[in-house]
Amino acid sequence: MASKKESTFINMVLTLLIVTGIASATLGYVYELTKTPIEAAKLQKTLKAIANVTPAFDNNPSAEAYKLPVENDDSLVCYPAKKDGKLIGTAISTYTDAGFTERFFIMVGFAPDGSIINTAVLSHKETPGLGDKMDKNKSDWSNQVNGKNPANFELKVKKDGGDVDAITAATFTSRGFVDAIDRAYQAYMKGGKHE
Amino acid sequence: MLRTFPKGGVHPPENKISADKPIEILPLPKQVAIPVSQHIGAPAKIIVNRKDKVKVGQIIASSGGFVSANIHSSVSGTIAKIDKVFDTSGYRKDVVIIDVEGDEWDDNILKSNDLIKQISYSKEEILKKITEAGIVGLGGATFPTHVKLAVPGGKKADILIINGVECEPYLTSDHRLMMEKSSELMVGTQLLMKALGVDKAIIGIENNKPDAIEKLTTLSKGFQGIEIQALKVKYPQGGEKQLIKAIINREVPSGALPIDVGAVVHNVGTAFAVYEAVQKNKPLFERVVTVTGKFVKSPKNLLVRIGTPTMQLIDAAGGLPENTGKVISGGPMMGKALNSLDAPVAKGTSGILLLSKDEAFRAETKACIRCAKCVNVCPMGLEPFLLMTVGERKIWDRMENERVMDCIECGSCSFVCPSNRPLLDYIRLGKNKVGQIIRQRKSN
Amino acid sequence: MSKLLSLALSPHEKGKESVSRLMYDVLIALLPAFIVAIFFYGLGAIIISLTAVISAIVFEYLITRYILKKPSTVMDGSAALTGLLIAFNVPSNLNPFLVVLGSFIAIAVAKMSFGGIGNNIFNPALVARVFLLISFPVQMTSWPVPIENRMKYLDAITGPTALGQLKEGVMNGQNVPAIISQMPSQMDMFLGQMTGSLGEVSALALIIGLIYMLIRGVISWHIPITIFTTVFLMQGGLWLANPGAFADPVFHLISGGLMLGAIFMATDYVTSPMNKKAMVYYALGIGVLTVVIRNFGAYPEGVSFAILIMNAVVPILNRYVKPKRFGEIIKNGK
Amino acid sequence: MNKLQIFAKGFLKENPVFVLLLGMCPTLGVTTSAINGLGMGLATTFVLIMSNMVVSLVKDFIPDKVRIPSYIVIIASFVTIVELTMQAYAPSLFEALGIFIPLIVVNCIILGRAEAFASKNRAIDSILDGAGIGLGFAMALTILGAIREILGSGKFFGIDVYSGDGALIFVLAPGAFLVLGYLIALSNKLNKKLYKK
Amino acid sequence: MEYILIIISAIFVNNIVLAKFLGVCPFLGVSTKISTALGMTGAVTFVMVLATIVTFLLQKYVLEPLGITFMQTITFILVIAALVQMVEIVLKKVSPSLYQALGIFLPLITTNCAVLGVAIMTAMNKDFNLMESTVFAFANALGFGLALILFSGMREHLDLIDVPEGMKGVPIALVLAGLLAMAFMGFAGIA
Amino acid sequence: MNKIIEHDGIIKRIERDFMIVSILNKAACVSCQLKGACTLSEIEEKEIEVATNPGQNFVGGEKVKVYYQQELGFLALFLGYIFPFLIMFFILIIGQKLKYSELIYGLAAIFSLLPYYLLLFLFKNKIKNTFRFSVKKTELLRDLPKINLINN
Amino acid sequence: MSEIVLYTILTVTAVGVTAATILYFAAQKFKVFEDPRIDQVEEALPSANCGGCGYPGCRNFADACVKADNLDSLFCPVGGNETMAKVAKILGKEVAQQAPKVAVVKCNGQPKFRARINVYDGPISCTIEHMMGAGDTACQYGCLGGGECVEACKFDAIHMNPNTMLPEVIDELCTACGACVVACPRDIIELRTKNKKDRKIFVSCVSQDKGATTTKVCQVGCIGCSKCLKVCEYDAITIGNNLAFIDSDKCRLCRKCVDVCPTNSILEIGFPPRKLKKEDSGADINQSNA
Ligand SMILES: Cc1cc2nc3c(=O)[nH]c(=O)nc-3n(C[C@H](O)[C@H](O)[C@H](O)COP(=O)(O)O)c2cc1C
Ligand SMILES: Cc1cc2nc3c(=O)[nH]c(=O)nc-3n(C[C@H](O)[C@H](O)[C@H](O)COP(=O)(O)O)c2cc1C
Ligand SMILES: Cc1cc2nc3c(=O)[nH]c(=O)nc-3n(C[C@H](O)[C@H](O)[C@H](O)COP(=O)(O)O)c2cc1C
Ligand SMILES: Cc1cc2nc3c(=O)[nH]c(=O)nc-3n(C[C@H](O)[C@H](O)[C@H](O)CO)c2cc1C
Ligand code: SF4
Ligand code: SF4
Ligand code: SF4
Ligand code: SF4
Ligand code: FES
Repeated sequence: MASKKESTFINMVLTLLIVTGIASATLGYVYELTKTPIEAAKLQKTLKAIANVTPAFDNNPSAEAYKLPVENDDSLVCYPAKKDGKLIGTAISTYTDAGFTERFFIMVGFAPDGSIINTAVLSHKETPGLGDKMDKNKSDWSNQVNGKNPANFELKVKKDGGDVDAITAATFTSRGFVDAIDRAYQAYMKGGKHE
Repeated sequence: MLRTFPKGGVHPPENKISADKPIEILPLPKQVAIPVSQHIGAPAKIIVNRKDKVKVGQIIASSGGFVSANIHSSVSGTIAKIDKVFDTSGYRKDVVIIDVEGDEWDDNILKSNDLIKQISYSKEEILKKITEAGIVGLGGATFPTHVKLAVPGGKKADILIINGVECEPYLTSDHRLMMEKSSELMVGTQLLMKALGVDKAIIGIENNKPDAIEKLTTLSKGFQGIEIQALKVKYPQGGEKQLIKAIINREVPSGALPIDVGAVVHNVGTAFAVYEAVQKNKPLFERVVTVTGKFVKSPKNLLVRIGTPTMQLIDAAGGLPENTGKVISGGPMMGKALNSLDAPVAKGTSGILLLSKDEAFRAETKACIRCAKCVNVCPMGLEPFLLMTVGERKIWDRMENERVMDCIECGSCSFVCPSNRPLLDYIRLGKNKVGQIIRQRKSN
Repeated sequence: MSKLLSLALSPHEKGKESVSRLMYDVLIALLPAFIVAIFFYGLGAIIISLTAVISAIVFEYLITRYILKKPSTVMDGSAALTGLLIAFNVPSNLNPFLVVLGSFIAIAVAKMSFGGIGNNIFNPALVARVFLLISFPVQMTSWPVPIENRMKYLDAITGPTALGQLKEGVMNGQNVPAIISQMPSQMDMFLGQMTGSLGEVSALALIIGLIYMLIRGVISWHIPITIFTTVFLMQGGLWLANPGAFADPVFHLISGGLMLGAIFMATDYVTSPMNKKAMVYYALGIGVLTVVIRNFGAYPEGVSFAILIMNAVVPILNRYVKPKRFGEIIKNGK
Repeated sequence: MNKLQIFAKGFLKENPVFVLLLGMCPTLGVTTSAINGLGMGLATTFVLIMSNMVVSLVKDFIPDKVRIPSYIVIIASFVTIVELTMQAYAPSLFEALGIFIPLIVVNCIILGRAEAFASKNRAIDSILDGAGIGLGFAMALTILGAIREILGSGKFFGIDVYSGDGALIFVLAPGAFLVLGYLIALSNKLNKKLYKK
Repeated sequence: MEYILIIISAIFVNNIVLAKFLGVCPFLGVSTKISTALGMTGAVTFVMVLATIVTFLLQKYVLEPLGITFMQTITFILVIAALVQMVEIVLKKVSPSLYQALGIFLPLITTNCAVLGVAIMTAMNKDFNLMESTVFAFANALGFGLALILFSGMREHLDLIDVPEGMKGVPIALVLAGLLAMAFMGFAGIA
Repeated sequence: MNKIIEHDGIIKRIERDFMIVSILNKAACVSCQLKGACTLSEIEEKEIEVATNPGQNFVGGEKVKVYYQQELGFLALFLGYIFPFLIMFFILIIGQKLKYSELIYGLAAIFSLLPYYLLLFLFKNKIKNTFRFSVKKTELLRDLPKINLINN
Repeated sequence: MSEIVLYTILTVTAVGVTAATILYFAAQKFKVFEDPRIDQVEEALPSANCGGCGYPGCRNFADACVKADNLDSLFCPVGGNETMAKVAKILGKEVAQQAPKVAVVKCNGQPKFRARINVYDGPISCTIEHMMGAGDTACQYGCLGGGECVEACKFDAIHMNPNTMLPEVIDELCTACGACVVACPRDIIELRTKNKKDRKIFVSCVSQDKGATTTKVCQVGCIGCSKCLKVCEYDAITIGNNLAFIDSDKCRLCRKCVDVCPTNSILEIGFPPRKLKKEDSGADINQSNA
C-alpha cells in the first residue's frame, strides 16, 4: 500500500482524466470496429425477413426500398424483390396498434397480384406463450394466411366475422396481426406496387 | 332495549344452579388460617403472637401501608402459630392460625339482626369505621374500600354505582345477598353515598335476576337517590369500566380510574359490609361464598368465616365428588384454580366452583385461524390474537404499544377462540413484563 | 394420579366454537351451490369436486406429515374447504390433472409454504384459480353450457360466460344493451342458468349459504354486503353515465364470480382483516377493483384478482386500522 | 485459500444468486429460457473477469479516493464492449436481454467491489475470483432459465421436452419469483448439509 | 389522458418491480417498517425524476447529436452516481439537521438498477418528450413505492408467523413477491 | 396510530450539551452480505446530534432508542425530497406551457434546485430547532428484576 | 482517428471528470466508511449473536468495543478471555482477565424426590406456570420443568433430562452467556466459576421455605441446618433465608460438606466415583446428575 498514489487533487483529476480517456478511446475504437458488423447484422435481419416472405430474388431489395404513406402521416417501408429485373414480390414492413400490448411490427410479402406470400414477425412485446404464437418460431399459426388473397379472404378474425382463426386465448394479438397485414395490403393496392 | 356496554362481550352458559338456595351459616371450623394478604397492596402487619387469645372481630394484623387493610380474627380462640400455607394465589404466604374455642365476639359488635336505617355518623366517621373494619372490595379485586372512597384532590365523584351484576356464571352470592339483605344493602349504599358526598347511586343488576331487580326496585322507593338499573345479560358487564359505560355511558379513559369520569363502583357485598361495619361495628370477618358445580351434591350459598379451609365448604355442599378435576376459587371466567384444598377462604373469595375431569382440562391448542372472534369479543377493543403472538415472541415494547395494560383479564377472548389458544395466559405474561418495564422506566 | 387437580389460569370455561365446526359450517353453507352445480353440470361437477377435495386433503396430509413434520391438520376441514372452493372456481370440464395441480399450488405454495393454516397471506383457493387461469388460459376459459352437459365431462359443449360475452362485445365496439339482450334473463342468471365456473352460477344458492353463515355466526355481514354495495353503486354510476358502454349494476352483481367471491372467498378468515372497520375498507377495495378490472381490464372477470390484491393490503390494514379501543380519548398534549 | 477454492466458492458457498442474493434483477428478468440465462451469465462473467483483472493491475496507480469512479468507468467500458459485440454478433440474444445488459454495470460494481475493497489481491487471484463468481452467476441463471423454460413452455434450450404448452405462468413474472424462491430454499438446504461442521 | 395512461401503466400494469424486474434487491431487502417504505418512495421519486431529466437532456442534446449513443451506459451510470451523491452532500451542507432527520427516517437511498433502468428506458423510448419522460419516471417511482409498501406490510406479517424453517427469509419473500405479481396481472390490459 | 419512529442507536460520544448517537441501520444494507462492498449506496453510519437534558445520565457506548415524531419524519421527507421534486415538476410544466425548448426548461428545472437549497441554507437554524430527537434507554431484559410473586 | 472517437473521448472525459470530482468530494465529506476495525473485531467474535455481552448481536458489540475508551465493561462471555485478548490486540487496548464460568441448575427436585400434587394444564412456559403459583409440586421455589432455559440457550448447552425432568447443562458447550439465568423465572440457574476438570460442588436447591416445610415438600431440599457451614474450612458457605450457598470462588472442592448434608442437597459433579462408603441415596443422586 505504500506505493499507492496519494490522493491529492491534481493526482486525482489526472488519474481520472487518464482512466476516462483510455476508456473512451477504447470504446470509440471498439465502436468503430463493431459499427460495420452491427449495421450488417441489422441489414441481415431485414434481408432475412424479406427473403422469408418473398420468393428467391437476385436484386438488393433494401437498396430499392421506398415508402408508402398510410394514415396518421406514417409510412410503411416496401422492399421490392426482383428476379431478373422482374417484380416477383414485395415485402412490406408493417405495424399494428391493435395488439395486446404496444405496437408490434411484422413483415408481409405480397405477390404482385396482392395475395399474401408469407409473413414474419420483426419485433413484438406480446405475452410469451400467448401472443407470441404468431411468431413462426413458436407455432405455425400464421401460415394460415399464406397464399390467400385479401380480395377474397376477409382479413378479420372469425369472431369479428372474418376468415382468420384466432390464436386461442390471444384474440387481440390475432386481430393486430391481421390488422397489420391489412394496413400493408391497403397501402400496397392503393398504388404501392413498384415494378 | 336493555342497557349494556356496546362493544364485545360473550354469553357463557349461566349455570346459576344455586340461585334459589338461601344463605346458610357454615358451622364454625376447628381451626382457621387467616392470611395477612387478602387485598391488593401491602400485606398487613401481624400484631399478635403465638398463644395469644383473640376474640371474634379483634384486630390481628394492621394495615401495612396506604393501600392495605386491617385483618381481624374471624373466630375466638388461641393463636396456634404463624406460618405459611398455600392461599388462593397458589403460593405459601403468611397466615395466622387460630385454634377455635367457642364463639366470643368483640364487645363492640352489635349482634342483633335489626335493621338500623338511621345514619347518625358524619362522613369522616363513616370512613374511619370502614378503615378500621378492614373492608376491601368484595367484587373480586379486593381493593381497600377506604382508599377508593378517599377521592383524591382535584377529582370529584358525582355518582356511586353499586355492582350487582354478578356476570360470572355459577356464582350467586351477590344475588342471594341482594335478596336476603336488601334493606341492609340499601342502607350500606346510602352510607357509601354519604362517604363519597354524592347524592345519586345506581344499582346495576343483570336481567337474569328478575326477582332481585323487582325486590330492590320496590325497596328503592324508600331510599332517596338510589335507582335500580336492569341490564342485558352479557359478560363481563361486572367489570367496572363496562358497568360505567353501560349505566351512565361514560368511558373511563385508558389508564385512568373510574373516578376520572366521576364514578365510583362498589360491589353489593361491599355495600353490605359497609352497613355492618358502620351500623353494627362489625369488621369484615365473614362473607357469603357460593359452593357450586354441575355435579356437586347440594350447591349452596354459605356464610363463611374468613380463614376456613376450602375443604370444609366443599364438605358442607356434599363432599368432594369422585371425579373432581379442578377446584376454582371464584367463577369459571376469572377465578383462580386452587392448588390446595386447604387454602383458606379470604375476603375476596366469592365462590368455590368444582369442575369435573371432563370440564377441567383444556382442549388441544391449534394454530390461530385469524377468525377475529377474539377481537370482536374483547370489551376493551384489544386484539388478543396479536397480543398473544407478540407475547410468545417476547416483543414487550410492541405489546405495550398494543395496549396490553388495558386488558381487564376477563377471559372472553380465550373463551371464544375456536383454536383453543391460551390467549389470556400470554396476555397476563405480557402485562406482567410490561408492568415491570414501565415501573423500571418510572424509577429511572 | 386421579386425585390430582388441574391447574391453569382463567378462564376455566370454553365456548363451543372450534375450527372444524366453523369449517364444516362453511361446507354446509356451500351445499346449496353444490346441489345447483350438480343439477346444471352433473358428472363434471362431481368429478371435479371429488378430485379437488381429495387431492387437497392428500397434499395437506403429506406435507404436514413428511415435510413440515408437524401434527397433521387435515381433520380440521380447511383443506377440504379449500379443495371444494377450487372446484367451485373452475369450469366443470377441466382436465383432472389441472385440478390436482391447482390443489397442489393452493396447499403447497399458497398455504404450507407460509406454515399452514392461519399463516398464509393470499387465499389459497384463489391463488390456485389465478395460477391456472394465467397458465392455462384456454382450458380455464372454455365454459360448459349448463344442463346439456350433465352426462358429459371433458367433451362438454362450451359457450362464453355472460361477462366474457360482454367484454368481447365491448371490445368490438358493440352496444352493451344489444349484447345483454342476447343473454339469458336476469332471473335465469339469478337462479344459476348460465355458463360459468361450477360453483358460481347460482346467486340464489350462494345467498342461501350466506344467510346460513350469518345465522350461525361464522362470518359477519361486513365483507359481503360492503362488496355488493360498492359494486352496485360504482357500476351504477358508470351505467348511469353511459348505459351504452357499461352494463347495469344488477347484471354485474349476479354474473360471474362476484357472489361466490364476496360470500365465500373474501370472507376467508385467514386472509381478511381482523376487525370490522378494516373489513369494510378491505371490502371496499375489492368492490372498486372488481368494477375497474371488469370494465377496463383485459380479463372479463376481476373478482379473484381483486380479492388477491386486497389480500396483499390486509397486513397494512391490520397494522394501521385498529378496533376502537375502549377508553380511547383523543389526548391533547398529555 | 488456494486457487481452486477462490474459484469454486462462487459456485455454492458464495453463489451470488442463491447465497449472496445479489443481482436479483437480471436473475429474474432474463431467465425466460435457459439460453438467455446462459447468455446473460456469460456476459456478466466476462465483465467481471476483465474488470477485476484491470483493476487489480492498475490498483497501485489509482489514488484511493477516486477508486470508485475509476472502477465505475472501467466496468462500464467493459459492459459497453459486451453490448456492442453482442449487438454485432448475437443480435437476437441482444434483443432478448434488452435493458439488462447495460444493467450489468450496476451488478458488477456490487459484485466486484468486494474484491477491490476487501482484498488487495494479485491479478491472477482477482481473475479467478471474478471467474468463479461470474460462472456461479451464470450457472444459477441457466438453471433458473432451464426450469422456467421446461415448466413454462415445455422446452429445454429450445428443444421440446414434452408436447403441449406448459404452465404459462412460469415464463411470466410471477413464475420467475416463485421458481427462484423455491430454488433458494433448496440451495439453502444443500448448503446447510454440505457445510455443516 | 396520455399522462394518466402512462401513470396507470407504470404503477399497476407494468409495475417496475413486479413486472419489469427492476430494483428487486432493495425491494426484497427493505425494512419492515411501512413508514420507511413511504419515505423511500419519496426519496426514490426525487432521485429518479432528477436523474431522468438529466439523462434525458444528456441523451438528446449531447449523445444523439454527436452520434455516440453507444456511450449511454457509461455516461448515465457516472451521472447518476454523481447526482445521488451530490444531492446528499448538498443536503448535508445546507441543512445538517434536515439531513439527520431524513437519515433517521430513511435508509439511504440506494441508487439501484431501478434508477439506471428508468433512465435507459426513457432514453430508448423515442416517442417520449421531456415531460412524458418525467411523468414516466415519476410513475415508476410510485409503482416502486406501491410494491414496497405492500411488501413491507406483508414482511411484517411474516415476522409474526411460523414460516417453516427452510422457507424463512428470502425464499418466502420471493414466493410472496411471486404471488403479488400474480395478483397484479389482474390489471393487465387496463392501460 | 403509532406516531413515533424509533431506532436503535449507540451513543458514540457525549459533549457538553449534546451527544452524538449513531444509528444502527435496519434497512436493506444491513442484511446485505456485501455491504462493505457496495459503492453506490455507501453504507454509511448515520450519526445524529441529540440534545442532552440534565438529569439523564448516559454513558458512551450505551445502547439507546432514538425517538422521533413521525410527522417530523414526513416533514423532513417533504423538505428534502418531495418539495424539490415539486419545484422541478412545476418548472417543467410551465416551461412546456410557454413552449420553451426542452433543453431550456429541462436545465431550468435542474438549476431551480440551487435557489431552493439556498433557501434551505438560510433557514438552517429554524430547521435545526424543528427537528429534535429524544433518546431513551433501551430496556434490556437482563436488567429487569425477576417477578417476585412469592413475597408479593 | 475518426471524429466519433474524438467526440467519445471528449464527452466521456468531461462527464467522467466532473462526475468523479463530485464523487471525490462525496467521499471526502462523508468519511463514509465504517471503521474497518469493526469488521475485524466482528471477525474475531464467535458470531453467536447471543446477547450475552449485553448488546443485541455481535456486530453491535464489536461496534461498542471499537468506540469504547477501554474494554473494562465489555466482555464476551462466549469467546471468553481468549477472544477478548484478540479484540484487545486489534484495538490496541487493555483487557482484564475474567475467570471462566459455567451455568449450574440449582434444583434437584426430580419426580422421585418431589411428588406432584397438581397437573399444570396451561401453555408450556415456566413464567406462565410461575404466575399460577407453586406449580405441579408443592415446592414453590423449584424447577417447573417448562424448559424456558433450554429454549433460551443458543448453544444447545442445556437439555431437559427425561428421567429427572430437570434441565442439565453440558459444561463443554456452555459459554456462560447467562441467557438461561435471565430466562428462568425462578432464578434457579447460577453462573459459577469453572473449576478444573469441570468439577463442582454446589447446593442444588433454592428453596427459602422453612426446614419443616421443605422436608415435607422435597426429599432433597436444603433445610438450612448449617451443618455444612460448620464443616467448611474455607468460609465458602453462607446461610440465608433457610438456604445454604457455596461461593464458587472460595470453595476448594474438599467435599466435606457433601458428606454432612442430611438431605443430600449438596451435589458433587465431575469427581471420580467414591468408594461407596455410605449406602444412601446421596450417591445415586450425584450419579444421576453427573
Ligand atoms: C397477462 C396477460 C397476458 C395476455 N397476453 C395476451 C396476448 O399476448 N395476446 C392477446 O391477444 N391477448 C392476451 N391476453 C388477453 C386474454 O388472453 C384475453 O382474454 C384474450 O385475448 C381474449 O380472449 P379470447 O382470445 O379467448 O377470445 C392476455 C391477458 C393477460 C391477463
Ligand atoms: C394502583 C391502583 C390505584 C388505585 N387508586 C384508586 C383510587 O385512588 N381511587 C379509587 O376509587 N380506586 C382506585 N383504585 C381501584 C380501581 O379503580 C378498581 O376499583 C380496582 O382496581 C378494582 O377493579 P375491578 O374491580 O374492576 O377489578 C386503584 C387501583 C389500583 C390498582
Ligand atoms: C371481567 C370482570 C368481571 C367482573 N364482574 C363482577 C361482577 O360480576 N360483580 C362484581 O361485583 N364485580 C365484578 N368485577 C369487579 C368490578 O370490576 C369492580 O372491581 C367491583 O365492582 C368494584 O367493587 P368493589 O371494590 O366493592 O369490589 C368484575 C371485574 C372484571 C374485570
Ligand atoms: C368463512 C370462510 C371462508 C373461507 N374461504 C376460503 C377460501 O376462499 N379459500 C380457501 O382456500 N380457504 C377458505 N377457507 C378455509 C381456510 O380458512 C383456508 O384453508 C385457510 O386460508 C388456510 O390457511 C375459508 C374458511 C372460512 C371459515
Ligand atoms: S384481551 Fe383482555 S380484556 Fe380483551 S377479551 Fe381478552 S381478557 Fe378480556
Ligand atoms: S379467536 Fe383464536 S383463532 Fe380466532 S383470531 Fe383470536 S386467537 Fe385466532
Ligand atoms: S447453559 Fe445458559 S449460560 Fe450456558 S450457554 Fe446456555 S444459556 Fe448460556
Ligand atoms: S430451570 Fe427455570 S427456566 Fe429452566 S425449566 Fe426449570 S423453571 Fe424453567
Ligand atoms: S436491484 Fe439488485 S439487481 Fe436490480
